[in-house]
Amino acid sequence: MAQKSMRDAINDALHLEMARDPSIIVLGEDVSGGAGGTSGEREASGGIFGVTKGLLPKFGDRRVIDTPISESAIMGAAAGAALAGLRPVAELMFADFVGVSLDQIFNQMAKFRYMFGGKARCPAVVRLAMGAGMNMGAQHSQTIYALLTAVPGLKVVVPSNAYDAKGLMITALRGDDPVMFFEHKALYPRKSEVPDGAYTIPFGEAALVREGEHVTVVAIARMVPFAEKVIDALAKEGITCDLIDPRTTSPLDEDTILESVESTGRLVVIDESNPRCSVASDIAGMVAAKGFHSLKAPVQIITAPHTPVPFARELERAYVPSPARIEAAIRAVLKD
Amino acid sequence: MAQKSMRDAINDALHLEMARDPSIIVLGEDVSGGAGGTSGEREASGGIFGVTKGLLPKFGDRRVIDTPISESAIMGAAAGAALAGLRPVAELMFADFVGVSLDQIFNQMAKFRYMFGGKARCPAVVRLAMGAGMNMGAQHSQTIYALLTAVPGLKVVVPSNAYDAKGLMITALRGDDPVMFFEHKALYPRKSEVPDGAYTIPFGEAALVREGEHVTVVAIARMVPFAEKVIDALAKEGITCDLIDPRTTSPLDEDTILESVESTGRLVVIDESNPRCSVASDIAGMVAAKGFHSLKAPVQIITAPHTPVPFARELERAYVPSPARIEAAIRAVLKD
Amino acid sequence: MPTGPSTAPATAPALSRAALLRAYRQMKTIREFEERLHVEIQTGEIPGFTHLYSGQEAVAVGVCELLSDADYIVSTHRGHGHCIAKGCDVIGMMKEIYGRRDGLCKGKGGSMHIADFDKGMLGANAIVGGGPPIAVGAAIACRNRGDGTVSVAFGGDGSANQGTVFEAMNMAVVLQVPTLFVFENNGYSEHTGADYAVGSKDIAGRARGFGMPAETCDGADFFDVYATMGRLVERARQGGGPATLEPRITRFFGHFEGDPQLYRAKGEVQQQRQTMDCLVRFRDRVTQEGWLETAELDLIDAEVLSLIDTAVVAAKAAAPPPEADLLTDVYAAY
Amino acid sequence: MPTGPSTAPATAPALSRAALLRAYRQMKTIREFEERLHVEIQTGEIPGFTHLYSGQEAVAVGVCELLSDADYIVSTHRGHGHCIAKGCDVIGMMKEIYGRRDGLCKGKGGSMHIADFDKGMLGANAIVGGGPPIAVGAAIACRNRGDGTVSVAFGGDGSANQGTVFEAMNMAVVLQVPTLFVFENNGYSEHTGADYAVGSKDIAGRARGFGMPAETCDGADFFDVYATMGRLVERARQGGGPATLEPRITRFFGHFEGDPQLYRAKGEVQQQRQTMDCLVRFRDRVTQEGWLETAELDLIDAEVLSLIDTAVVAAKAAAPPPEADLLTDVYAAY
Ligand SMILES: Cc1ncc(C[n+]2csc(CCOP(=O)(O)OP(=O)(O)O)c2C)c(N)n1
Ligand SMILES: Cc1ncc(C[n+]2csc(CCOP(=O)(O)OP(=O)(O)O)c2C)c(N)n1
Ligand SMILES: [Mg+2]
Ligand SMILES: [Mg+2]
Repeated sequence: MAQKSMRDAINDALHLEMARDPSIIVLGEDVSGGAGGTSGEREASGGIFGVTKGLLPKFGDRRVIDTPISESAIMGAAAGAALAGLRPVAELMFADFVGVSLDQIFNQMAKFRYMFGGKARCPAVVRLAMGAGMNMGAQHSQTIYALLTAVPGLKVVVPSNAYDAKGLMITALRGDDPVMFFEHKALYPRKSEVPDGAYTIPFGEAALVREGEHVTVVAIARMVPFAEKVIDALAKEGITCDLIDPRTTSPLDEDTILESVESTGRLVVIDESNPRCSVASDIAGMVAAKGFHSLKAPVQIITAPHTPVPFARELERAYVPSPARIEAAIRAVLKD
Repeated sequence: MAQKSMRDAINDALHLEMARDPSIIVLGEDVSGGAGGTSGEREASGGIFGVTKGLLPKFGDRRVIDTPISESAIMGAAAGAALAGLRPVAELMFADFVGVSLDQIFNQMAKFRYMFGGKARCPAVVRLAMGAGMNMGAQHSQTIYALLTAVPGLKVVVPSNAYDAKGLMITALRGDDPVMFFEHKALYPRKSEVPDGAYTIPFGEAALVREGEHVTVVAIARMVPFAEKVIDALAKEGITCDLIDPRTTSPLDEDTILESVESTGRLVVIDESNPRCSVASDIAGMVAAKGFHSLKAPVQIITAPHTPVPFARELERAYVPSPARIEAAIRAVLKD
Repeated sequence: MPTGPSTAPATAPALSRAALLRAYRQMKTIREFEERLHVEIQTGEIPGFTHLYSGQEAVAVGVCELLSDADYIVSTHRGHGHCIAKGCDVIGMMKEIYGRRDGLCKGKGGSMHIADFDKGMLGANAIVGGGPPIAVGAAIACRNRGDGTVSVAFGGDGSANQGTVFEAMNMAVVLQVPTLFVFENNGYSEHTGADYAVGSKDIAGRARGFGMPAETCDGADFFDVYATMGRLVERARQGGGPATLEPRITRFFGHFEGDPQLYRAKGEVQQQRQTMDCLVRFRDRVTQEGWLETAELDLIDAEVLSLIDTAVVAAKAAAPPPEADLLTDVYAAY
Repeated sequence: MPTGPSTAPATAPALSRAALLRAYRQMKTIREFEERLHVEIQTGEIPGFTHLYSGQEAVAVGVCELLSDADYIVSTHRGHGHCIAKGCDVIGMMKEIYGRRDGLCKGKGGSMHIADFDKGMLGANAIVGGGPPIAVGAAIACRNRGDGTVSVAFGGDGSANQGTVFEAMNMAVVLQVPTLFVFENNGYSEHTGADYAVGSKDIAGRARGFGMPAETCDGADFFDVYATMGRLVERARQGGGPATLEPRITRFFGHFEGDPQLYRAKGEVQQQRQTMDCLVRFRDRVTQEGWLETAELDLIDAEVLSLIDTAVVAAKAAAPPPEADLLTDVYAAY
């Protein structure tokens, strides 16, 4: 077992599964890169974030397909290839580009199985890089898994670490439903222990990252390491928390959340998204409906504000939920 | 004052405001219709739902613009025309077509003002027909205002009756922010008293449709008449409810909801959307955070199931929240 | 035994007597399916809204007779003709359109969402321009299998203005995958004329601008469609890459059932029913050439009418889906 | 006093001495702005990621010198050149790129989101293909005002494959509005060659397929850009409708700062810096023709260098936005 970054862990999953299953193809802009270039270099890119590195040399250009800048056609080609028996992994690059490709995701892939009376299988995996933290501005920094969590027929994965990312990707590649695989850009370099071989992590099973007595903290993606830090510090004061990482927002492991709230009575939800109709408010609403009698205090919902992502370092830092805000929320939920 | 359908009330608003403000233009597929046809009829359509009828003869084809089937270009043209000083009303026809045009809505219109440091004004109004009830199938029946309510920078309007629709449309046409104006297809023929002249209804002010003591019911668009029916029937048993119609989901009138819950202690939210990350769960979550101490019972959230909209009459009927389900929820929230 | 029209170019498969009979039966089946729906819709028993394909039969059949079950098609909101031509079960289709449990898609899809994966029919599509990107994906599968199969994207003149379609065309050229784009130019998208909405007034020319061969043909002439498309399909099967066909055609009904068609000149349809009826033209041709007898065509007519009748009777009698079906065929219900 | 290059066709406005001096100053300003950013970015002080325009200056300036503040442009992720050419304040831009409070967009936009509505600069755009539909909308406003103004959509070769762009092109033709599409073909979209990603290998030809005139030009030659675009702009001002220009050009840096450019042949850029430098070519031309003196160009060089220096110093010294700005310029904060 070795320390691997989340970037390398996902790359690992793709290598292992592509070797195992010849029906897997990878497509997107610059997933290999260099096509039509003057250097003749066969792999000039390996993905803008380096996640698809090494795939082209190993699996060739029939399975690792560079495309024009045509996200609707990329998503649509993934949908169609999946219907025709392949298992495409389509890279959307930035999650923000869902704007130019949503139809093929939400009206097509998501609905085929139901709309066609259960006869269609559409095992497409869409990879989307999300999140603020790199000052990429309003159109390259969004956290919009809520938008796709809302869509019946899609499974939505939001890994917070390398180990989970690899196992969840392998699960995605072996399933029969379309999967939206969100990768937080700021987590790409984050390392954890990752086994060399293949393993799967089931969808809809949250990870209990910390166990505690006083508060249930639910955090997603980059908010998990933020919450870990805060919770570990608070533990020294004797304040202990359950930290739940849902890992998939659809299906959502409601049971783990409800059980924890039953024992703590207090809930803090942390989500980098904008507040309205977010997964954070979704979880808060779910607990208000299904776990109300366990609750002893108002739910604390910590999200970004209802604004686009600003560019300047100082503003973006204020935009992303900070460990300080998380700490304040945990303390507040204990006061009530 | 006359009885008018919601369709005619919106048409009324467009007629009045276009006469008042020469910068208003209307564009979309078949908003007039007949261009390039063999009959020479100048207005062969007036909008697929008849909402833009009579505008072309009155205001001419520079202001009432038929377009090709190019929703991204329609939304983008609205965005650009708005930046350049016009006030476009762009018809998307079915809300489901947000899939082929989302970028111009959520990355462009919505973000201009903030992203450009407050210098941009983008007063575009987008009209979207939504909702199930006509057996139009999975791609023509969705209720997806949550998707746009989630987006900072957009205002989202969800009228439940003709009177509100007219006043809210006039407000939209006089504002400076982009507005997503959702029109429920099943409400188009629904009539109410509508004054002849222009009037405005402010955004972010809910309507208290019924006043009562025992339960707060929040319902949206077509769910409002459903809830009215149930509530009026329950009143005969002595069960009385506040019925709140938010009218705009963004901005949302949180105060009216919180005040009502403060007095009733019980909340039922009714929303035709799919459940996850819906406006229903958003409101439930908001109350769990800001009105927790008022709540005496678990929030009841009534939505469509987490499935695409099915075609067959029997299935679609089971899909849409019914008066029977609403009644059961009100009774249930009183039991706890 | 005649081997079919001698004008068919060498690259298009020659038509046997059996093939001619089948082509006629398919076109007739579509026509009667649609004409009957036109009548049945008035009863209010059929849910939703329906776009009829009457008038365009020679396109669907001329194209699909060149395909096998291993080839793919994607279709549109006006998809009944494509479904029948690709071999979908007519009774299953009728039941689907009536929203019945044993319809082709369990009554969950309806008129605009009929699919049959066993027949390579990847689905009708209610999103204009939704199909072509999907067809490119299916063509990637064809190319990777290397078995000479192809994928066909049907679309209308209106769909030819949708960005997704342009992207699909360019991508098919870039990847050199066997996608055939068929733009059935019936002159209208909803209530708007094609010459208005297609800026260049020339869909095939625009397709050529994307770097692929493109041809127009007479969409009311089965033989023209079959021969022209035959060349393009053959080329694609042999690795020649994508191509476009623009059949010029008309629709005999409104955009959807209930459309008052104010945009069409008075008498336009009646006139076109006389001059552009693919069934009449097919009959005239095959009998004049002596390939088929009137009597055998009449027999097909009778059989088709009876099949459609059976389908309607079966659909009316069929059970609706049980409420429990609402929550099946999707991975999770909250 | 020379009146400018005699080769300029009658339809392109003739260039006065002052105009030539201004054009040179604009190109030089862009060049030095970008070359300096290339250096400053290494310090890590500039947030985000930045796409430099060096090498393409003659396009932005050749186009924008034909426009007034009442004309509109929309730009791209590689927008600094377009902004400067359209008259945006250089110091305000630099501050924006540094994320400062008194940057052109209060530090909220950054390199990819610079706009200046007083100058008709409707915004850079980080969505490839985001701009052209917006330019069509602005052109509707131009048409409706009837004042002969136009709107220009800048884009790259890569953007020419985006569906939104095709839709915009068709719609501009249908509505006959004065939108000019400028596809700066610098040979690459990120790490992919234009000849691979543009299936037809011919952007102008594809634009013609949409039913509008389209021309290519030498993007390193200010005079070619100016004259060719001049004809198209004039035509649009007179109600002739949309048109496309495809300048062939190169970029002197990587796709974004930090790009190792493995896709480019060794020495490609050095070679192009020698043969395709629009500043060198402009200088050579105007001095050989005797329109301008070397000394006056040298003076401009010095002034520009000092301006850029001032801009960088000012940007470094400027205050960041206060945290309170996070919640302004949006209608509601929950
Ligand atoms: C994305 C999208 N936009 C608009 C519509 C509404 N609509 C349905 S069919 C149609 C016209 C299609 O015209 P064409 O492609 O020529 O096909 P035809 O109806 O003539 O067969 C329109 C605009 C839609 N279903 N999807
Ligand atoms: C919709 C969208 N897809 C992909 C990207 C990522 N991206 C940014 S620039 C770029 C290449 C653009 O190439 P081109 O249009 O030729 O412009 P150039 O960079 O050469 O100026 C890509 C793919 C994006 N920003 N937006
Ligand atoms: Mg048509
Ligand atoms: Mg380029």
